[in-house]
Amino acid sequence: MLETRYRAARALPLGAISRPAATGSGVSVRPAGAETRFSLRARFATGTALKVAGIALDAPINTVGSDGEVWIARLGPDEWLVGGPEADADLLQGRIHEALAGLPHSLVDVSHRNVGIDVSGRQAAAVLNAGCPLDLSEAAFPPGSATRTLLGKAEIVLIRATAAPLYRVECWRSFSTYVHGFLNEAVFGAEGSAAL
Amino acid sequence: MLLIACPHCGKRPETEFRCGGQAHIARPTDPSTIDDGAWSEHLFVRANPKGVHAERWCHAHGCGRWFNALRDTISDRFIETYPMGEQAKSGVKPGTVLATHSATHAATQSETRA
Amino acid sequence: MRRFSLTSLLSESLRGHTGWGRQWRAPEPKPAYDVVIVGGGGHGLATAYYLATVHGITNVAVLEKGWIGGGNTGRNTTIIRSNYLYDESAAMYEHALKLWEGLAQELNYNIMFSQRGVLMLAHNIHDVQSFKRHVYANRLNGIDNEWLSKEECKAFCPPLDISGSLRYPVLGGALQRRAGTARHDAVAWGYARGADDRGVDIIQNCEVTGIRRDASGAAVGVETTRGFIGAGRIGVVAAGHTSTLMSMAGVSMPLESYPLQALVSEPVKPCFPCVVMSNAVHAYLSQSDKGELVIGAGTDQYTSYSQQGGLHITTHTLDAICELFPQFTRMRMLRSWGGIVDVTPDRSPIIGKTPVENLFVNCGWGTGGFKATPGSGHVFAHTLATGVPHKINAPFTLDRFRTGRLIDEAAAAAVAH
Amino acid sequence: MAQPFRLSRGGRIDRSRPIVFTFNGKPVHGYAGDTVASALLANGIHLVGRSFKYHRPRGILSHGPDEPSALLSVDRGPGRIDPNNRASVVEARSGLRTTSQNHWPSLEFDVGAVNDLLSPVFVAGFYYKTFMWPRTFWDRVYEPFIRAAAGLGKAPTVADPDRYANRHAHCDVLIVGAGPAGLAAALAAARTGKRVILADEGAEPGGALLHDTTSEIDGRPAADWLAQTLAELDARENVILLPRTTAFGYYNHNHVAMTERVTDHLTSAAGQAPRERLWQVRAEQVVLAGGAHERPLVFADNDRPGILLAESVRVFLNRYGVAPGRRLVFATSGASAYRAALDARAAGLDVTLVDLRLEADCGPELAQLRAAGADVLTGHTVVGSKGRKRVTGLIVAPVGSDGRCGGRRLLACDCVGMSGGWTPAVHLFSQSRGKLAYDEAIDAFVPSRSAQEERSAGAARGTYDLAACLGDGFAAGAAAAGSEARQDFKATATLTGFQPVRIMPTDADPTKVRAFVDYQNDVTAKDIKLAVREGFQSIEHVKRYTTTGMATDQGKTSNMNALGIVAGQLDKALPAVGTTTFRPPYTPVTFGALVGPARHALFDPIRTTPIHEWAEAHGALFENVALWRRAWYFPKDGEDLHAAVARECKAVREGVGIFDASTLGKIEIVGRDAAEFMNRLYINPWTKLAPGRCRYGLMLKEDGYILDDGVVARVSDTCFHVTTTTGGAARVLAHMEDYLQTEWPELEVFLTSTTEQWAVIALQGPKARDVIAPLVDGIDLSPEAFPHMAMRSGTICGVPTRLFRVSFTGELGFEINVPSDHARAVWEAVFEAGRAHGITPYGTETMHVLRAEKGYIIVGQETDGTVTPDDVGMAGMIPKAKGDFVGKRSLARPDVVASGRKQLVGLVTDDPKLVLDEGAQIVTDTGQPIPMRMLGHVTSSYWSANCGRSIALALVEGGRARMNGHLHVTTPDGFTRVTVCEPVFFDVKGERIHA
Repeated sequence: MLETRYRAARALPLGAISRPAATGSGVSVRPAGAETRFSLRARFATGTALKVAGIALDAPINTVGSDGEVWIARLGPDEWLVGGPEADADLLQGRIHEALAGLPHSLVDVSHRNVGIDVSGRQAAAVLNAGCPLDLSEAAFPPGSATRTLLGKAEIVLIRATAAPLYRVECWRSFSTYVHGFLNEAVFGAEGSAAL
Repeated sequence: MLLIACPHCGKRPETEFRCGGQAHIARPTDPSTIDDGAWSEHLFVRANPKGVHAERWCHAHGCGRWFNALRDTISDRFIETYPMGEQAKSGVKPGTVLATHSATHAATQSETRA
Repeated sequence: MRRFSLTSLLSESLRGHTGWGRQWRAPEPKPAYDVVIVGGGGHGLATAYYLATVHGITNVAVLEKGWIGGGNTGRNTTIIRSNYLYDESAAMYEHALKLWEGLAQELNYNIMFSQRGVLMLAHNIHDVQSFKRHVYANRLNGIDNEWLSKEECKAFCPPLDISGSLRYPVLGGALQRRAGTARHDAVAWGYARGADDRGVDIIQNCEVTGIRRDASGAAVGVETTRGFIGAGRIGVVAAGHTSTLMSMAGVSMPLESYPLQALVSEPVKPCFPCVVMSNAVHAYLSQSDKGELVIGAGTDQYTSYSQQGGLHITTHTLDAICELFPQFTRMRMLRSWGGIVDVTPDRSPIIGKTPVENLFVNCGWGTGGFKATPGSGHVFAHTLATGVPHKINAPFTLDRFRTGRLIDEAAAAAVAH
Repeated sequence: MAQPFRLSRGGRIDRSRPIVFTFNGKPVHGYAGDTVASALLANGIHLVGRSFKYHRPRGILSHGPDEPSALLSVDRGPGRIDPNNRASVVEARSGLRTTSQNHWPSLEFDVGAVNDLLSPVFVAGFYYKTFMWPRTFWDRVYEPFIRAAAGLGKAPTVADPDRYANRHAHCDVLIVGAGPAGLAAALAAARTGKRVILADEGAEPGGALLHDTTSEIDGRPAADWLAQTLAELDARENVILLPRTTAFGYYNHNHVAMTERVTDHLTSAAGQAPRERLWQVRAEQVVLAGGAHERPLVFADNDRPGILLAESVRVFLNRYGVAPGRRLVFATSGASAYRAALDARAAGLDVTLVDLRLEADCGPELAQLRAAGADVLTGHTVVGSKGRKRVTGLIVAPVGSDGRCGGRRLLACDCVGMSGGWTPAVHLFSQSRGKLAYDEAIDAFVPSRSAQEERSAGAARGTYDLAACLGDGFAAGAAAAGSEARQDFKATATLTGFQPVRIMPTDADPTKVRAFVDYQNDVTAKDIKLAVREGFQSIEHVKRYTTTGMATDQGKTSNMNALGIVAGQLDKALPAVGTTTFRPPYTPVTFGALVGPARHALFDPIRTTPIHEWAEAHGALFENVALWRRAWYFPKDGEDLHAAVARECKAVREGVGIFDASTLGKIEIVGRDAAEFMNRLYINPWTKLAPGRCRYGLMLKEDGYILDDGVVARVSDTCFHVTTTTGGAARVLAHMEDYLQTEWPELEVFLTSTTEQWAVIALQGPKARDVIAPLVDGIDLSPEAFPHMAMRSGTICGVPTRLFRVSFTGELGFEINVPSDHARAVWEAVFEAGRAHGITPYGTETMHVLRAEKGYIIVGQETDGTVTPDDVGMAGMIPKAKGDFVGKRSLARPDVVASGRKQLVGLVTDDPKLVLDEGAQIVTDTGQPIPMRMLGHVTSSYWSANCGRSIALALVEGGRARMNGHLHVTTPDGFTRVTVCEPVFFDVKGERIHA
């Protein structure tokens, strides 16, 4: 019998990939560490003041709320992506079920389905726009925005929690090599532009 | 690439969407009671109008929701989009041929030439 | 009709080519015709030609709302092949291919049918299974189609990369050597000239605005922008506009009309010897006699009559072309354009009777109708002349969607498992 | 360095930065800021190419993107060679190697020029009339000959080392063209604070202002106004100014595509920057200010090197400080060429101007030019030119208002500047599907009704006067930004006004004259007339028949002249002939820019499982399945596919094998109505399936044909763990969501993809239980407690698992679902534990063989989108009492219930060693004539090491009634006889699975 503690260490798909050399656009692309994530689906009447970790569930679609550790992105009318520290998985699950007790909902652990990549730097939006067709300007995608969208030929969830030029790209595990490679290529592709 | 107003997410590029063809084709509640001709109509016959078309779209790489739209198949302009299960508000009937499909600043360009 | 030949060309060259007359007349419509063909594309013109030449029916009008050959005939990538899987399709396309082989001589018009071979690349095991299924079925149907190893593919098409470094390496291919390309415009013009010579009226700038039916419900003629034209029989051959026309007679069709795009590169010296198709990566490529790389893209996902699609469809296709042939990234797109293709639920055409007496339809060729032009015209002429389908188009009924006897080539190609 | 035609001063070139490149191997000196064309002209080089059909010597016609003739192959280093570059837009820099095209053996002496002598034969469409006999000669003789003659430059032959980038961008106002109108529009829009993108195809923004050395704007020289305007725009955060950026495509909903040329002009290695970038701009409003193109005059031999457009002469003089000649003749039918002539005079050149207009029809420009010391011949036509590789003279003649020519006169010259008026660049407007209208006053099509949120400004809509352009641009920019601001500009009056002319009047026999309309495709006025005579009367027909306007310049210089000639020939008004529809791109765009980063590893995502690296390290070969790369087989030293698969197959049935099934699609279906939802989607019943039990499910499309299959476990009353095929995962989830949202919104069900949450380790074989027993906690693995088709939750190696007891091999088997990030560790632990039992990793090929031995179908292999449950012998899974489900009604259609459908059977060959080809066709009688009647095809066929013989599955017409009968199957060289059998070849009683 193997030790649970040893075996519980997660092997992240981008774990071994190093960061790209600094380039003219100064954007950093960094795989995120292990996190816990849930896909929450629920139906409830609007105006219900449902909260998890102090974050309102009926926030507008395509926004993200965070208490600093837990973040909840509302991706659609009945869909949320919830993230948090890996150690808090059970706690978080319990709190969500508690908050939604009696309401139709589904809470599915997708911690291992999703991979996070952080893209940061002054030109981060330009780098993302190599493959993401959305308007990422301050007005159109302000701090607190989150949405499912595309990056090149992969589906991603794009989250901008704060005012910093820091974006979280979440993709499915098997697409992470592509998404990571795409972002690294985009860092180079943003070079040399008259528009920078 | 079209720009499509998802009722939940606002205007988004077409690549995030999947088109589901003609809208408002209700699946018969009990298909076993209808004859082969009616069933084949349900499955295969489509309006395909040259003009306003009511069609279904799914914001597949966005909120994941299906919704309906009225679009002019001559100009590809959308008249409106509306949630699944609802009827169009604009009152424009599918099949209508719109008189013009000019932009909202309808002034013709030569009128204002110096 | 003034015969075309090297002799006539040389003699005209001595007098500044002043002796060439119109290749077809521009007649005023007569009040009525035995047969009215709605649609002056390749299929419609071929229908008229064979009505006149095979069935002796020359009191025929072809009505074209714009200019002949200006629709999908002049907008496709001109691929001609007959290596279809199902007996019904194989018979149809092989019938056409045999006619293609003698068409320039028959029409006395060089339609430049070039049997350079169409090579369909297999990129995964499923492709291999599917292509071999085609090869064997074709063999038993008397249609040439052979399986090539990847080395044989490379020998046949030297620009091909078979190193295995591609995202989807080439595992082999199916080659139809008799397949190839033709000059699309010349097909329309050649049929028009031939039909006109036998008395068919080709009436351009004449849009059909209605189909008149008598008390019994039978079609008796068409309303047009140039007045009513009576017709003993009406054949609608209008590709993407079929639904609109048929609705004028109250007939709903299992059709949807989609934009289909294609593009060409700038012309270059010969660098690509054949036609290559790759279903797995969605690309097909050939080089025209003018030197342009001719590239077919896919359909947009929505129905439209705008003859314009999205840029992402084009870029997606070029992704695939440049993956297969990375030496072409520095080539430049010269022109891109769109057509309107009418697609049936099983992607096979509908050729034959309709619920309306005297009204016949030939439609639903989807993205691949050009290759069928002579065969389609030939069997449709038979149907219009005799009132019953030719045995080759008999399976392609409208009724098959009710009975379930679909001819689904696309489904037969199936999907990756 | 000697640049004999470089003016001693002037121009925007940087004389402190000399450059050198080569043309046909010889060095050409120039300065930074030159184009290849201006540098060639500075060195007196006019002959730069041979024409397409007649191989006529050709020079530089224009200074911009409309250049039809001066096409060069440009070599920028290894792998960076490409053909058909317009010398007028390639920025000259040191290190370029340029070569002319379409000649043999050399540019100066070209054997192909013999075609010019045959030109009486090679008229428009001649090839449609000949080359038909003998029939076989087309493919073998004529076509290869035509092909070799066609094409211009040579295609690249090696992979391109350059990088290409993509950029999606959004703005409130996109302005195309940074000439006076575009700049004024940008000023107006920028001042509102809206987001503005201003793109210009030139190396420097400014458009016509870059070569306007005489005009003043608001009291300052135009160049100063330009500099100040650019400074203002540059200082604004809300403006993106993109030089070297060509807007080439105007697509739906204000989606405008542009290419930015990023590094081609740079001499030093450009680091990692891309060569080009595709900008995909979504603009709220667009202002089109792309200017206008000058028309050549159509006269005999108007194509000699040294004959340029008049405005281009001016550009070379003023912007590049280059005199295209020393004795210049301008030929014109309008005023604008006088400006060029005046500037040439100012540069000290000898100038004569020939104006078709009568003296009385000319404006003040006439006196101005005469005052500058130039000869002006009004009321004169051009009837020809002299010179072979360079123009040496222009033949002119007086022409009366009746069109009759007087005595000819030769004007000796070394350069001609011609102008037949201007054509607004309405390409993008037309692409946007706006409606054009013919404006008789300027003899041009101009934008009329917009179809999108767009407006044109300046010369792009026929406003040619500088002050008017500025005011028009400003108003357009303001309006696009939602402002009503207007600004009046004061500027030097522009010389405008002209007399439209189709073909210059001539006294020559029109059938002998070759007056070129489309320079690149060698289309002459008489070709167009011939086409019209032959009945090609729409401009689209004329284009296609003569190829006019179809060359790489896409008719920018030729379309209006061609249209005019057709109209004249038909005696119709020009608009009655119609205008050609412009399609993208405005100028040719590299495939690379369109592809962008989607090359190599980024062409298509390569999906891999958590076990992928382990498989790689253990020697697996891989196959592509949809986007996935799956381990195909694990060869040991020297093994080929067949040896490895035979070994793997035996190992599974005799011991235990381990297989990575992670790619299987997984969907978590949760909710009160989950079972009802399942009932409606699958042919099977689900209500009574107990939690902890599994069932094989089959799903149809509404047309009754099989869509997908997979094992489904009921996790709880309200939760199902559904599996799908690898390729079907996304399709099935979309199919489910569609029905759930649009047909049955009342059902309380939620769907979540867990394909990638759970990795799946399949452990198959009689020893499977023994291997995992020590690793599993919390699950009783005994056959009684954990039977076949059951699912339990517990832990394995301390990792939570959903453990399925299922089998796709017919053996005792488990599918261990574990969270993906733990899968590699669990896999390795299982593999370690299995060593004692001879555990063998196997790939998809062995999986296929093992399931075929049991007759289990693979959707997409046994089925192909035309196969019903009954066809594959699964109709029995539909309970008699089951209500409606998706696809059920279609199963009752006449041709679906008819006899004679193809049914799944097994086939065994007479020769047990012969493995049939998958896809092979089946007949009853090999002696029948072709076309033969085919009964079906082989869907799966393998060597079965476990059966010691080949096995096959097939779909055969009426197959189940043919048991034990003989049929014949195609082989590569004939047929072979087979016997029909049940589609089960191993453990027919199915006992092993319950071990």
